[in-house]
Amino acid sequence: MNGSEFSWSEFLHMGGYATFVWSSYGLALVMVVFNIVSPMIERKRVISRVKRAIKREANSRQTS
Amino acid sequence: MFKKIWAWIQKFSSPKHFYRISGKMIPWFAVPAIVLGVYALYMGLFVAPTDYQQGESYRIIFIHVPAAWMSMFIYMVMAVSAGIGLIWQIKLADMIAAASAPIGAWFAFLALVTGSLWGKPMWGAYWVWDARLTSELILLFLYFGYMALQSAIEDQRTADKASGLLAIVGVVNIPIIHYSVEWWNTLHQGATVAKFDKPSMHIDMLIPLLLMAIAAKLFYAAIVLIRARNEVLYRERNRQWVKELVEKL
Amino acid sequence: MMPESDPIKTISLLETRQLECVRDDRLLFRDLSINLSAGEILQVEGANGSGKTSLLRILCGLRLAEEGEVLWQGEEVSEVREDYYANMIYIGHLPCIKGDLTTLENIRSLLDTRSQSAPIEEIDVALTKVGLAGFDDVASKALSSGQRRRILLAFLLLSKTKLWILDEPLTALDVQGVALVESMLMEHREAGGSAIFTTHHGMQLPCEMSSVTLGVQC
Amino acid sequence: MLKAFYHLLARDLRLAFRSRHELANPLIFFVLVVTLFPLAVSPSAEVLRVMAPGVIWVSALLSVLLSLDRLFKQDYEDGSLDQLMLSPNPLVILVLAKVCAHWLLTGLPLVLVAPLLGMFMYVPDEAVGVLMLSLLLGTPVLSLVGAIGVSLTVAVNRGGVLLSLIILPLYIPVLIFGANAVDVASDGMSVRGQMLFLGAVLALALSLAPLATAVALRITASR
Repeated sequence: MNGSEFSWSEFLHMGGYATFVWSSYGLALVMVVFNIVSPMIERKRVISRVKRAIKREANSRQTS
Repeated sequence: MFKKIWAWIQKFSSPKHFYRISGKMIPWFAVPAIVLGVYALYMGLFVAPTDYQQGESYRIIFIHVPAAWMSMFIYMVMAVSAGIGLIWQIKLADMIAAASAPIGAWFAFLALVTGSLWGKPMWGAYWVWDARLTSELILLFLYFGYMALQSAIEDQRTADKASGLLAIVGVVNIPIIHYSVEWWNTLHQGATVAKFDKPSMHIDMLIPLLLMAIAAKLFYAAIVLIRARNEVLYRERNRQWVKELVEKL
Repeated sequence: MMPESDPIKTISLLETRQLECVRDDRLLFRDLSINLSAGEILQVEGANGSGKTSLLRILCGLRLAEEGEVLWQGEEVSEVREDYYANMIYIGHLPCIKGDLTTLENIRSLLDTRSQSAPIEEIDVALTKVGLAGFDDVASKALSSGQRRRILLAFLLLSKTKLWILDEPLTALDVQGVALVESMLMEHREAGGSAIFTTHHGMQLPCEMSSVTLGVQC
Repeated sequence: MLKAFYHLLARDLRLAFRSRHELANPLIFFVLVVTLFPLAVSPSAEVLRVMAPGVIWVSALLSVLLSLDRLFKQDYEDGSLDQLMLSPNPLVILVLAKVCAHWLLTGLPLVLVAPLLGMFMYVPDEAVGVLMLSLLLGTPVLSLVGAIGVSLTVAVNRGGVLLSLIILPLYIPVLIFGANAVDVASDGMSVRGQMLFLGAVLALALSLAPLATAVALRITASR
């Protein structure tokens, strides 16, 4: 960048704004991950719920 | 002709059909979203030059602005699909609306936090009553209202319709709210620094910004499909096809 | 257009086709077809929670059925709402009575919402008939729940509509009250009116009465 | 149709006057909240004068919000709402009558008591007229928009907080322009623009909100 060689520490330093820039990007990452993971967990929950309902139904059919 | 289209719409919008199709569609959104997102990150963090006024802190723009755009965009999608659900009684549209709300709220939240993180070095304070931040905050409240109403009503069908109507009322109000907040802000000038209005934005800054915005839209598309599929499974849990499908999983 | 095959029995007053009702994702009934003609009285039977109230609310157009349609004189209810509501009266199990208003004011305001009015003599006659003579200027909060139901019965008489839809009309009524409802139904029928009502008591009218029982087929 | 409007309006007013003690509650609340500010902040005239428009307008907003319940709650609970919906008259007209009654019982008293509060908060005399006018144009909007919210939440148990959550964001434009008009008038400037805006919002609310409320009521009844 700027013609000079690239340095990781300078990059991470973000010209003194590291806290603000990286916490913004960090939060964005957290948000993205959460939005991917939470519907997946939700899916598992829904499926297990439906499965239990099916089992309940089968049981009640056997007893009656 | 019209009847044919209608029949086709009804067929496609049947939850069962949607579930089958959407499963195949998700990767088509998810993969480009990841690729574009990573590329935009690279462009934004490594290629885009340093801003001569704001230094490196301006790089928050690549998160903040797409998030703010998305929060607006998702509200529109939500209101339109809620309207379709309300008028034509298409269940799928209601599900899309319900699935959109949390994602939109997350984007609004992200835009607010990154806005304030950007504000600190620029204004010296985490929060300034800037017109856009204020509008964003109100938008977040609108999302909260929608979600609260949706979850407060027991009967699913009523909940969909009621919150759908609220979303439509919200959409009618958003321009008025937006206009009055802008107007209010110009009256109390002084605190604001025009930070977004860059008439001559460097092309190397603009490209990652737009790429990120597209990536965010694709990301939303993928997530909303996943969420809508969950809604389908849950709401149709008493139907035979869901039972058969679940047994195989 | 269907040819009118039966000259006596023309279009039925109220008709439902393949109604399906789901509440809290429980199927209450499906494929329910009712055909009510003028002068017919229909009793809807069924256990608690079998969907009697839901059915009546669907018939009124207050609730939307999952599937199926409700026709008033051969036309979709939502299309002829004004005409339908002018000729139909629904009395649910809620009292619809304002405690702060007197009996007379309550009746007047109920009639007003239907854009109807009645001369005072006629109201007096109706009140006498339902056993509320002399109560016309008493605030309704001072009345017993049975007496409040009787206000509604007076309203029913004064509305002079063709179709009565009554949800549990016997609630809170004493023996005379039950007899009163029965005689009102009989007179209404003789005058060519129709009625649909729910009850879990199983009312016996000394006349022909059709009935529908909910909650058996599923 | 006009008759139906008039009869329902008359019924609601009569009912309200039968329980007079409740009638005054929003008004007392309004005055009470405004009174809290000098106690909480400072009794000095300069401070209060700056805050006055905002404080009075926010209190008016909250007072209307608290009174919204009475718009449909009772009718819903005793079944009268069903009868209204089964009326051969257009529901929109009946909704309008109810909102009108609500405004006459809550909004109008707020407008009338505003000069007193202006005095409490050291609003300059020349701005008191504007304060009243802004409330006169703004409070009907609060009732109209509030009606949508109540009709959506009336069937919800403990819907009070929910109602404020969904309605308050929609009140923001009225708040901004109403409070600002008073502010500007205190400085002796023209408030034509603000009044035009409030008037336009009122016209919009008057034409759309009853429709939305009617739809919302049908949704609520369909549960």
